[in-house]
Amino acid sequence: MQPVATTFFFYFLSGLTLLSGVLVITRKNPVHSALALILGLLAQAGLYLMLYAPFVAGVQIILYAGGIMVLFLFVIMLVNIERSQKEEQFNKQWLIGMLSAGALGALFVLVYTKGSGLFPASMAVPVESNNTQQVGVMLYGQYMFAFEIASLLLLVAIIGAVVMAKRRI
Amino acid sequence: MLDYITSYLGMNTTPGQAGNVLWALIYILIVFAGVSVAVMAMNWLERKALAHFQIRLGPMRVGPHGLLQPIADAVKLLTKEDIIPDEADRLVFWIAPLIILCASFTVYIVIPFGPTHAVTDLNIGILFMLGVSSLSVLGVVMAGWASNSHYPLIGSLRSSAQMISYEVAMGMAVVSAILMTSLNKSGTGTLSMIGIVEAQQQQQIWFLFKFFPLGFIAFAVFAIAMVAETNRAPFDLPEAESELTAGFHTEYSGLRWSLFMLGEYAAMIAVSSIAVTLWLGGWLRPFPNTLTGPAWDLVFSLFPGFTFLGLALIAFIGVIRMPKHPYFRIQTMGLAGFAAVLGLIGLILFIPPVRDRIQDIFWFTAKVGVFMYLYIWYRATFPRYRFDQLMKVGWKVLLPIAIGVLILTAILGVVL
Amino acid sequence: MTDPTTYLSHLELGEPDKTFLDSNELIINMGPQHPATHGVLRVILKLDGEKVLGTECVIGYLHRGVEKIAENRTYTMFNPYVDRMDYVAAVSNGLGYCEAVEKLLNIEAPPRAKYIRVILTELNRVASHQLWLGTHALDIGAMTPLFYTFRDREEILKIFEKYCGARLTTHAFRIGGCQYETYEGFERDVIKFLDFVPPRIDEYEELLTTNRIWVERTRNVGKISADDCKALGVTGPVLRASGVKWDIRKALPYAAYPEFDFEIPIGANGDTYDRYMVRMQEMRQSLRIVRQAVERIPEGPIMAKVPKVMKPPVGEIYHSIEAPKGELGYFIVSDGSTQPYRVRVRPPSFVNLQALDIMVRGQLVADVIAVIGTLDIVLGEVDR
Amino acid sequence: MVPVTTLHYLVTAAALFVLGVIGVLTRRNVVIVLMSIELILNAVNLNLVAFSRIWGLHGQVFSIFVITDAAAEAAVGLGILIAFFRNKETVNVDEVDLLKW
Repeated sequence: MQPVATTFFFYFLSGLTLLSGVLVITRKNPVHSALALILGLLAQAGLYLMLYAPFVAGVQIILYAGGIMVLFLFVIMLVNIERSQKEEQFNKQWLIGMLSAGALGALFVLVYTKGSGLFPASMAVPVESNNTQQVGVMLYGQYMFAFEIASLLLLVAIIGAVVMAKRRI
Repeated sequence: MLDYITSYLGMNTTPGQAGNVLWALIYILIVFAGVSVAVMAMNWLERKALAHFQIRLGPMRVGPHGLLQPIADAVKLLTKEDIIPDEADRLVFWIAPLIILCASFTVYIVIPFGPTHAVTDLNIGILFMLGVSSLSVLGVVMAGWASNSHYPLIGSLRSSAQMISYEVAMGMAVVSAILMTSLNKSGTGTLSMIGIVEAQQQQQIWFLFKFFPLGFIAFAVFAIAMVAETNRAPFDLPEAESELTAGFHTEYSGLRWSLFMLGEYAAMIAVSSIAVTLWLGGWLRPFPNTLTGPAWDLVFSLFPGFTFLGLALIAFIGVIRMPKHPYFRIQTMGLAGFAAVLGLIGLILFIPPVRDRIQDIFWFTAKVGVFMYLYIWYRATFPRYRFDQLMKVGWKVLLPIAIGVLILTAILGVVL
Repeated sequence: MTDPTTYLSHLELGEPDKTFLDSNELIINMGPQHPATHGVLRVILKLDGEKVLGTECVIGYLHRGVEKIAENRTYTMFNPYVDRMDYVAAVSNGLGYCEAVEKLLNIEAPPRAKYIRVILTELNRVASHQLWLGTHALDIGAMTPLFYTFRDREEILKIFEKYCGARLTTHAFRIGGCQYETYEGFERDVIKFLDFVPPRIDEYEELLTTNRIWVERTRNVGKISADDCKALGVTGPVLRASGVKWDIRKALPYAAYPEFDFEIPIGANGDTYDRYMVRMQEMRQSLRIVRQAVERIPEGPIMAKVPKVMKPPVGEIYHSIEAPKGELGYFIVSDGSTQPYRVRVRPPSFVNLQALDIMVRGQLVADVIAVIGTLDIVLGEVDR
Repeated sequence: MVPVTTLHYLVTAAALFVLGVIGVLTRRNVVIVLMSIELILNAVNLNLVAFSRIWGLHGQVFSIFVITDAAAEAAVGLGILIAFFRNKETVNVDEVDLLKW
């Protein structure tokens, strides 16, 4: 499969990602934030596809957009949002927060401008597009232990969430 | 230009793989139009078949035997007033049906109607399909929440819980079919939709019959879960008419409501396509390996033409049986015209080049059609599950069965 | 819309919810425009998620003042009005009223009239149960039985139409007997129907009785004990499904019922499935009664000697019959004039509806629908 | 136009990361704070996948673990949120000022 109009799609998708990121942190209504986040996640899945990571893109859609975000929407519907919308949206330390985030951003800019030699100028190594299988082999081979730990983590998270959210067990 | 087209027709990859944007666009348009027409036809067929299950006639007035009823419905829905409740969240209310529609139509990108008849062949095809079709939950949740009303909210909560629960069992059943694709010499499986069908061709068996009854059980789990996934009877709780009036789309009307319906039917066809691709050999004709040879190839390639001729014959019998009253003259002529069109299509399908290209699509469509009929049949037969029973079936029955089948398939795959 | 909480006198609502999550309580207004409340019943539900914490029925949307109208009509003129209460079982209503007035006037209908009354009433019972089955199944989600039952109910309505010219609100009986002699071929039609319908009842049962989903939806749903039934005055199939063998046709026989041989089907658990089975059995028993009646119908007059102007003696009378839905009673007070001083109807639907709250507490929303269906209420009768 | 390089992806990811940090540090609504954390995790994922183009598939495998982690985090975080909301009837993060109530 030959990629078509790579540059255009990159700018389009990353622009969408960043726009949705801005919307997430500025919207008053959490439902709108969540919708923006979903849009961003889907755009990011597109970026993954452009990076020849189709499996990650699929997992991103099925797990993030289809699973985690539905959970978010559920919870937003359960908690009373009407009151929180009328309140002050930003906390008292917002100025300090912005400053430190700006400092972090400046750090990034510094790293990427000064240290651009660290990164290859182009996508030097053309990875073959069909790498889903290799990812699977690595998951169940080299990273077997981590995989099992991840499953344990999910189990703990399930039990923890149930214990937290249920009133009477 | 003509050369360009004919040269394409000789190709044996999908337009997406060939990187041919023009052809991909044309395919997308064809698929989109085809699915929309199929939805309209399905609408008519459902009303007719359901009516005959229930000793009624169904639509009879608009066109001969109500053939034009879907068009009349579409016009009615398009011209209806579009009501948005005052208290609704307008933006979300507006987007929700679009999300459902997009989710169910995007899936068609990877559905292989034939070895080359797909928009593209992603190598994560089946994962993509499950992922994108799971996005329609979002639309349901948003529709219920944005309506700002009790019944839609309960309906959407029910619906999303149901869809998420059944996705798990569905995914497990799908995985056991994908495992079967790796049972070849190289030992590598595939997630690509075309690859899955080709694996069935190589192994000379539909996965439905592979490791009998394991493949069949996985298929059955999928077939039940997909009915729940598309919110159809007997799992149509979210739109349980008698309980929640119309579930999550109670507050919708006119065009927006029709988008929900379009999405629902498109999703039905899409999940049926997954089932056909995974277990019923996709576009493969029956007995591709036992009844081989040019003679059998010819016999099977004549099926599409004869099917259409048969339909034309049925329509023609309808023409003869029309009452001989001047009042029915236009209807009779319309039905005769319809019969003629069907017959003409049938004749076109006998032309050798067309015959060869169209065969795959025909078998695929025929298999999907069986599922569509099953949907109608379920709806006419079963009462509706209660919510807790539905959850019980999903988590306590289907999921353990699916996981058991998955484990057994894996063991058998290693042993054999 | 008025605030639904104002109605919730006995739901122990306490102070209103501060948050959605904390209490999880949700007040939902089901009806009066709701596809499954069988007309214009309004049920206010207090829910915890999908669990029902309590219900309150708001009735009266179909109130037409039938009892008050009676006070301004002569005894004869009032007769057609009773058909409009339980319009699904109009014949039974008429029978109850005619017999009550006959008792007041101290006259008795001739035997042939009694037999005709039994035939039509029992046919009407079958029709009423068929309609109940269709709508009940539709509520639970099975669409098809509705059309099957309506197809077969049509045959009964045809017999009614041929007999008295009306299909639904028949006004078939008159005080003192029947107005019309049976038409030519009445017996033949009825026998034909009796042969035709048992296989059809088997067909309904085939669709539902052993259907897994149907059994799961109805078994252990809307349970009510015999004691509760008695305390609430619930009668009819609902009472019998709880295991009480109480049928007015046997207990306080009227019309020609003592002369027939039939059984009273009873249930054991008092759940929705038992009520379904009891009604299915009752249809078969009704057919049995009709067959006996048609075979043994005597010749003779169909009208007793009734005065032209009815002036019953001063007094009061209570007469009840077994309508398809339960005990249908008429309490009539006469002041010696041509018009009743007071008519009070004891409608079975109205009394049975009381049991709704007991039946659905602690169950799910979907069960409310099933229970409303299984109570077999007709709002015309509840509101009168 | 300049051909798209790894650096482009890294810059996008960095911007997304900063946005997420801003969200976490300045918003009061816990739900939005949790969503900002998702933004941060996504930025990390984008980095990992971009690097996996150069240095092999380990990045992709790792990003899958990150997604798993995000799922677990969202489940527990939202569970805590519900418990918190039930007791304090607020979703504002700066009102969480007691260790025990």
